[in-house]
Amino acid sequence: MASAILRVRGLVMDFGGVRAVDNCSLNVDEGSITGLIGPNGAGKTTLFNLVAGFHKPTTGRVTFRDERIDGLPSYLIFRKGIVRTFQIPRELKRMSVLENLMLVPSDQLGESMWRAVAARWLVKRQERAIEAQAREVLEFTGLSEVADLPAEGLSGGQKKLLELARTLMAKPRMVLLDEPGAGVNPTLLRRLVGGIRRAREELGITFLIIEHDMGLVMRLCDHVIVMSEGSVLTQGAPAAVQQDDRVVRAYLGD
Amino acid sequence: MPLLDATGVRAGYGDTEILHGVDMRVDPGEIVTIIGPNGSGKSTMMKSIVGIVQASAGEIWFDGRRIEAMRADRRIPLGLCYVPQTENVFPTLTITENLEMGGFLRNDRLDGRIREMFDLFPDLAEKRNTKAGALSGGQRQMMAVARALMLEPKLLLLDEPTAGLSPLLMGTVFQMIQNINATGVAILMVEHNAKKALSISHRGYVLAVGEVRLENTGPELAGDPQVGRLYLGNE
Amino acid sequence: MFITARTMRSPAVVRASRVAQAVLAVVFVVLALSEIGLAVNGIFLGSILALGAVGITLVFGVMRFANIAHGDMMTMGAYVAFFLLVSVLPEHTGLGPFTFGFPLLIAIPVSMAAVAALAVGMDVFVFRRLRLHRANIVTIEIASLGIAIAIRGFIQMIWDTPVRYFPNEGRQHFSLPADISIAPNHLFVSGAALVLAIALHLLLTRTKQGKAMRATSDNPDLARASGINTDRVLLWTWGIAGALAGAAGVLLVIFNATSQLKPTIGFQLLVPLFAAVVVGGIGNPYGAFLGAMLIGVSMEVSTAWALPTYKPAIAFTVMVIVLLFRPRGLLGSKG
Amino acid sequence: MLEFLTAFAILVGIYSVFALGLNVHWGYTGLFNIGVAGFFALGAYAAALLTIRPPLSNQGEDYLYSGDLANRLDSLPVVGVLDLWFVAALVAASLVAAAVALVVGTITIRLRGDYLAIATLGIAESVRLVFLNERWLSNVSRGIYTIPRPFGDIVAPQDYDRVYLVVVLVVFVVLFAGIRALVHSPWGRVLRAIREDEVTAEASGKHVFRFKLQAFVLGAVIMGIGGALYAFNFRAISPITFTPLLGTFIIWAMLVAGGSGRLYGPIVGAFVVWGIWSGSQFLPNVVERLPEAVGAPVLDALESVGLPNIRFFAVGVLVVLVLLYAPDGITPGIVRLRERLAGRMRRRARA
Repeated sequence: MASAILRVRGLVMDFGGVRAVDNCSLNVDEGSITGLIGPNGAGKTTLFNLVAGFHKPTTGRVTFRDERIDGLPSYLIFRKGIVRTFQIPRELKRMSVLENLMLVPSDQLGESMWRAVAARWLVKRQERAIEAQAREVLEFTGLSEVADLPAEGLSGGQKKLLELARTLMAKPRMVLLDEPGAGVNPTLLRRLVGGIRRAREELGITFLIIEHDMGLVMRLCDHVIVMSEGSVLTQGAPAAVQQDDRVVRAYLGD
Repeated sequence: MPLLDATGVRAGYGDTEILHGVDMRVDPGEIVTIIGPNGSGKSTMMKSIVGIVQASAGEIWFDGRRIEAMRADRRIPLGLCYVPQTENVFPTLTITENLEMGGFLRNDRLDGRIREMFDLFPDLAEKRNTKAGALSGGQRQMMAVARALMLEPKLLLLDEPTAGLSPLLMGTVFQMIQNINATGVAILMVEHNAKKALSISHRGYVLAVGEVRLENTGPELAGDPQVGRLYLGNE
Repeated sequence: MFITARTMRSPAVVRASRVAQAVLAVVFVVLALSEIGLAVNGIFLGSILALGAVGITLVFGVMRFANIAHGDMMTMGAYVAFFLLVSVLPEHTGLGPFTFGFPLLIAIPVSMAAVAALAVGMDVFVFRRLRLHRANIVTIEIASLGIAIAIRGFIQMIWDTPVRYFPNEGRQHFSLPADISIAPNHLFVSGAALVLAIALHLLLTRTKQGKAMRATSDNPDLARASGINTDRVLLWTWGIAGALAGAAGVLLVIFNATSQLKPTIGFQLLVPLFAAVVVGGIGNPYGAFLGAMLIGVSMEVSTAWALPTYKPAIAFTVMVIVLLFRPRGLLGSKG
Repeated sequence: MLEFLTAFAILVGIYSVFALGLNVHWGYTGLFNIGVAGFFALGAYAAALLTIRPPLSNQGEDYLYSGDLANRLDSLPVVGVLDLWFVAALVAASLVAAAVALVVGTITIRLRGDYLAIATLGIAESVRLVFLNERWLSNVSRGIYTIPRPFGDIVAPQDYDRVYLVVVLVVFVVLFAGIRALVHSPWGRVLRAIREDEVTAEASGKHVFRFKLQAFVLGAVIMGIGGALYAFNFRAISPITFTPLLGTFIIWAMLVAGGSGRLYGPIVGAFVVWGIWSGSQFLPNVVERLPEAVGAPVLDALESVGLPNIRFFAVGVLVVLVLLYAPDGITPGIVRLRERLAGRMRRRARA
């Protein structure tokens, strides 16, 4: 059994009197594709925001590769290797698809004002390397032909692929995907599933995925965690969870 | 003749189609509940009936008039009022003022109708001069429903009226819905508490992936094991 | 929504902040009482600021942008009154204890109407079109900057740049104990501002159109879903804001000891006006009124130890201090 | 005429520098600064105070500090000959502007856009008020004059403008090349990402605040240098120059008209707006020469409006019209026009 790459312990998040996440504890195994499901308002997206550092938890701890990360600012968590996507793709509209990807790598020499002007040769060399990486990722996700288009011109499904491509650019250890399947047509969905599987197998990336399309969860995930009312209701293999009466009741609300 | 009759409705956001041809009807005096997993298009269906989302195909008839191409503010006077799931009150206006705004399109004096609302919702009558932003979750939901009732609609559309409420308050809200229905108003609602909602409904629809998958009377749907399977995708 | 998430404060910090706020409030009251004469003047200045600030905040409430042209709309009101007093209305000064004559009482409503029309025109010809293009807020804000320049240019084209004066006659002061001396004009200014403020309050709370304005400011989508014509509400809002700006412009001139006006008088007040709006909580008309009084008193009391020309900087400093402790202003609720 | 054109070109160059700085703020990063005049004034006063000779009390000059850099460094071998004290003055101007920007930015950049706008306006007004009121610092409204000019003692006064035009152009080209390199660098890419969507930039691991602050300081530095160039051009500065209208809004008009977020937008805008601005002074001459046929009432009306004042109105209307009908500024239009002309010429050549 693989060891846990992400550990959440006793996490609580209050929003002005509403407890969105309530004493939530869970593990995500390294190299797994884990599904996170549950009825609306169960606290799934809030959990993502807490892990990725967009919110600071009220109490509780989050450890990633045996290192505490709760309370760290999001850009530092990003650098530790956790990358998230958004439910509604937030592409940089007026920048090209290629630029959307080239933005992502951390610690680019040219992100320092001084070096961007004074060490242009070094920066250019690095830019070439980043562009090569970006084109490779575009190839991987099947977006090569739209590389130079502004991102706002993509279809809804292509924007989802672009989100995935952007996370891969970061060379992450773990990716948090928020509803990657929503609004994606079957052809692109197959490409998306293929992309996620290959990324796990070839790059060793761990995925934690919020998804409502249960068919997709069944096809994709090795393990499913069910959240309800802010904490973990149950977890297990997809097929087992699917048969669990408690899960059905959580969804139907009695 | 059905009060609301929708056939083959397709709708979505941008180039993403959410509803792939939905048929749905509400008869006068009915309570109808739409349930279904997240992302199945329940809210989108409500919004295309109200006109916040434009249907790209299909027909929607209301009270003998074809409405799918009308602007939202033209549909309201026909007797079609909608309570959104969140941000459904004017927080810095008092309860009375909220009700007045609900009745904005009425030309008569509103006092009578407001008094009727206070009779229907005694909790609100006590706080008539309180700002709506200061209300508790349950009261706020009642406020929102009362606001929508100001125009005496024939059909009231409720988007998740019990979202975020405690079990006790949920019961109160469902009771309120039945009371309103008893006055002759038809109700179409989207609900997550499927079992409870269906138990007070005349009929129900189960939506999955933008299509109607099951349609039956409320009690029968509530007992149907297939519903749970639809939620978890193991048909 | 994500960016502001890291603002949670520990109880100790909250307590320290409360203590600091209390200390600041006490310091403010003590300073104001120790210079009670200046503080009273500050209330007079505050009433003019209030008329302007309430207009800015009303427009912000429904359009979500800070109108930079507001100062110049005030100037416009002053010049319309100037035109009426000098060229149209009979010459008359020294009405009762005041420096001005009865024609001013006619000029004020006409100026209000004129600036209201200007404001409505701005919405119809510029802002509505920008909304249709779905221009972002800052683009709309820059357009208001362009309008500000254009209004000033128009005024300078017609009346040129030198200082002008309303017809006026020497003035006396009412002297009160504790070194308080009050100019009759100031009483008139405050009285007029109070009347307008009460009228606005009644409009917002007693009339259907006023309630629709507040509803639209609260939740524009729900307002539309209730059948409120929000475009018409915007016109009403601009009209009211314009009328108040017109009145404020005229009052600003007679507030001045020599009744002088120049093309910059309104614009020079923009920093104190914005400060009043922000201090009170952007979008809240009652907050704007309170903020205007606070800023007005601070500006006048500061002249006890700082040069009077620094008054705008004082207004700005007070705003920064308030923002440090209450990022949403004193009565603000919107983020 | 040549003299007029040279003076015109110098000011277009200087205003292009300001618009370049504002483009870094608004065009590339989305920072809404309506206090350009503040950084402009700081740069101008810093450069002036550092280089003027000591005050003469018998002439009513009451400021206490003067760097007298031009004279002190005159005797140094290379520096003296090349008038490099001028470079030191530009550096000082940029440092002062940078320091103030750092403080203002640290406090306000985290807040909503409107607050940054109000804060920058407030700072600009406060800076102006200090220079207007503090006799020991700035000689109040009389201002500071007899500011030395680079190469001022080796070039004849009647030729000086042409030399200074070269100085301005060199400074502008250096700044422009620097901005161009930055905009096309990964740093510029992060800024554009922030302008598009801050949350996405943050989710891509970028420290948004730091980049915004850097851009704010960089823009302020450029404005400070512009202020120094302005001071050396007129040899005299006073607080009247730094009113919001002359110090801020005209620069906004230039950027909006030229096209914000575009490399050549500032230059095009500075040229057009300054053209309208300084061209309007010829209007009275034009009106005088209008034929009688226009009609006496029209001529009288034209005489009676303050003709030079038309420019305020014209610039304001220009800004509004550009926003309404060409939101990207006129530069893209010029580019399209050029392409169309080139296409037509090619077709003609083929025919």
